[in-house]
Amino acid sequence: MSFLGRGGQSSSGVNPEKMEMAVEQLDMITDVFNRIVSSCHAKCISPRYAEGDLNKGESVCIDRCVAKFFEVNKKVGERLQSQGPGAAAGGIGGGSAFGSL
Amino acid sequence: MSFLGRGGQSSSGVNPEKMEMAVEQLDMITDVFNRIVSSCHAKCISPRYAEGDLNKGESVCIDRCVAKFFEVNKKVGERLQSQGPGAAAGGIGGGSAFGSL
Amino acid sequence: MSFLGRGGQSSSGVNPEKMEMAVEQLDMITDVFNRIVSSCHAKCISPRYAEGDLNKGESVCIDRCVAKFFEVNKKVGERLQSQGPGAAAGGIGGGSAFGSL
Amino acid sequence: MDFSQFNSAEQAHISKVIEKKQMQDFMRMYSNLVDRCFNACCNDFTSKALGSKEEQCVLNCTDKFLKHSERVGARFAEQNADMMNAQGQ
Amino acid sequence: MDFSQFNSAEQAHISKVIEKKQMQDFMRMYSNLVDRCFNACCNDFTSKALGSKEEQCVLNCTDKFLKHSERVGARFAEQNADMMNAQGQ
Amino acid sequence: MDFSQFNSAEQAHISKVIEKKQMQDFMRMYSNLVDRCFNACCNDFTSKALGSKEEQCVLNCTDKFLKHSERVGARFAEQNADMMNAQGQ
Repeated sequence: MSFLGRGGQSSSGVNPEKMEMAVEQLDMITDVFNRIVSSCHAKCISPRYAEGDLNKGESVCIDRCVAKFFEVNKKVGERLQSQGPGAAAGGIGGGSAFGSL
Repeated sequence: MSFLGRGGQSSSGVNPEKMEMAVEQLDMITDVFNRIVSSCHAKCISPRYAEGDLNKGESVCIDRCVAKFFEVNKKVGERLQSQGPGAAAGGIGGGSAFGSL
Repeated sequence: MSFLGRGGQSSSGVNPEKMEMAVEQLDMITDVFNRIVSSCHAKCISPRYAEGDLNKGESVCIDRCVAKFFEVNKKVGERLQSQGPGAAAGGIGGGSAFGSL
Repeated sequence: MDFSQFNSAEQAHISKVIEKKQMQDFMRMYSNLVDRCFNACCNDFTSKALGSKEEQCVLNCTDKFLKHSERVGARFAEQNADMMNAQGQ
Repeated sequence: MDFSQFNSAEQAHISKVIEKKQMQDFMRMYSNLVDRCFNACCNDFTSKALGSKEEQCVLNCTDKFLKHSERVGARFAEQNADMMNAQGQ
Repeated sequence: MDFSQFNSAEQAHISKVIEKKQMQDFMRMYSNLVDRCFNACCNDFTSKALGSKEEQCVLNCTDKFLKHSERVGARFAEQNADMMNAQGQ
């Protein structure tokens, strides 16, 4: 929350709002990436760690796992939107503590 | 950490400290809510996902689970307080890395 | 990200950069501590909770577990550094989403 | 959360903060839901396309979670209210 | 954490930050403890009241975690000290 | 992430932020890797020294994770590119 004045749309200065949005987008991309690394590691890599390289099966599994994760990501997104504005607008009835304040 | 001067207790302006406390309280309520959603999902919802609705057993389980979580929350709080100032004042002997600096 | 001017190296004032680094170091120490508490609890404490005290076996296990965790922490660090600047400089090829922007 | 303790400027500020928090809360719920339903429903990686059984599982998993979360929200509000009364607030 | 590198204003500031962090650390430990003991001790939802066996389990779980955490703190400090000496700091 | 929307001052600022984020990302990956390999490889606490089998397991676990993470990064970039084209961006 910045109490500083709104940065004008100056062509030379740094626009704080634009920066904040860009950083938020970066954080979201990184978050999705880290979740895929973790989920697909659980699905594709056996914890025996007999060698340090990926074997054929693990590599193929990783490729398919990333693709499937994107599909599930899309499916869940569509389902949430189809629940009407409540869900999409960020505050499903009981979905967040704020709804119950 | 704000290096800005303390906001005076003015009746019209925004008092940063009061805001900060209110936001912290909001975060705590949301955190407890999200933990109950997660714990009671693990206890009450079977991961077979045969249908999208909650069945009778799941609904009753959720209601009791939320109640029980609040009781455990109270019990653990009382136990920590009974451990004397050390625990309550936020820094059990070895409980945090700061104790061992 | 502070848009404020750089705090000079004054001997009396508070140097924001030095503060930030000190706080980051504190957070790292606390993070490692909390991870050891959690990992060694999983390895050494049985979830039957028949009594509230640590028995002999649990105490000895905790001592060895903390020592071993530090060794693994060192081993993994050395391995990452040996992967060449890419790894050490904080941006393994595919290791972070930024690499793929 | 008693809003009367805030003057109008503060209330405007707080509701802006709540709005932003609700959005962040929703995004976090969305990401956790994808993790949860992917881990529960997708275990066969002989193909990279989502099978019809897997898709149905993901939709049920999403619906059930939303209903679960809604029911917890209702009980949560009741428990909070009981606690407030108990403390004579 | 060598405090001599800071002047008095900085030391005052740092100890205020440490105090706030300790409070946050304690709240996080408290929430994690409730999760941990609830998940370990409460598996019967035929009633919504905490049974005496469940209650005893929660108390033991809390006590044991505090003692565990204290012992880890002691070993942690020793390991850190060894590392500092090894680096000749 | 389309950088053309930023003027030069903003691009300088953003790349400084990205650099800091990459460092934080690396530290988080490092800590998670220690957790992951410790939990997978260390189960015998009859001695506090790392056995040779445990050490080999930790090294393989680290190497395999880096290669896994690298491969996910490549597929991730391709999926993102497909999505961008699909949206005609």
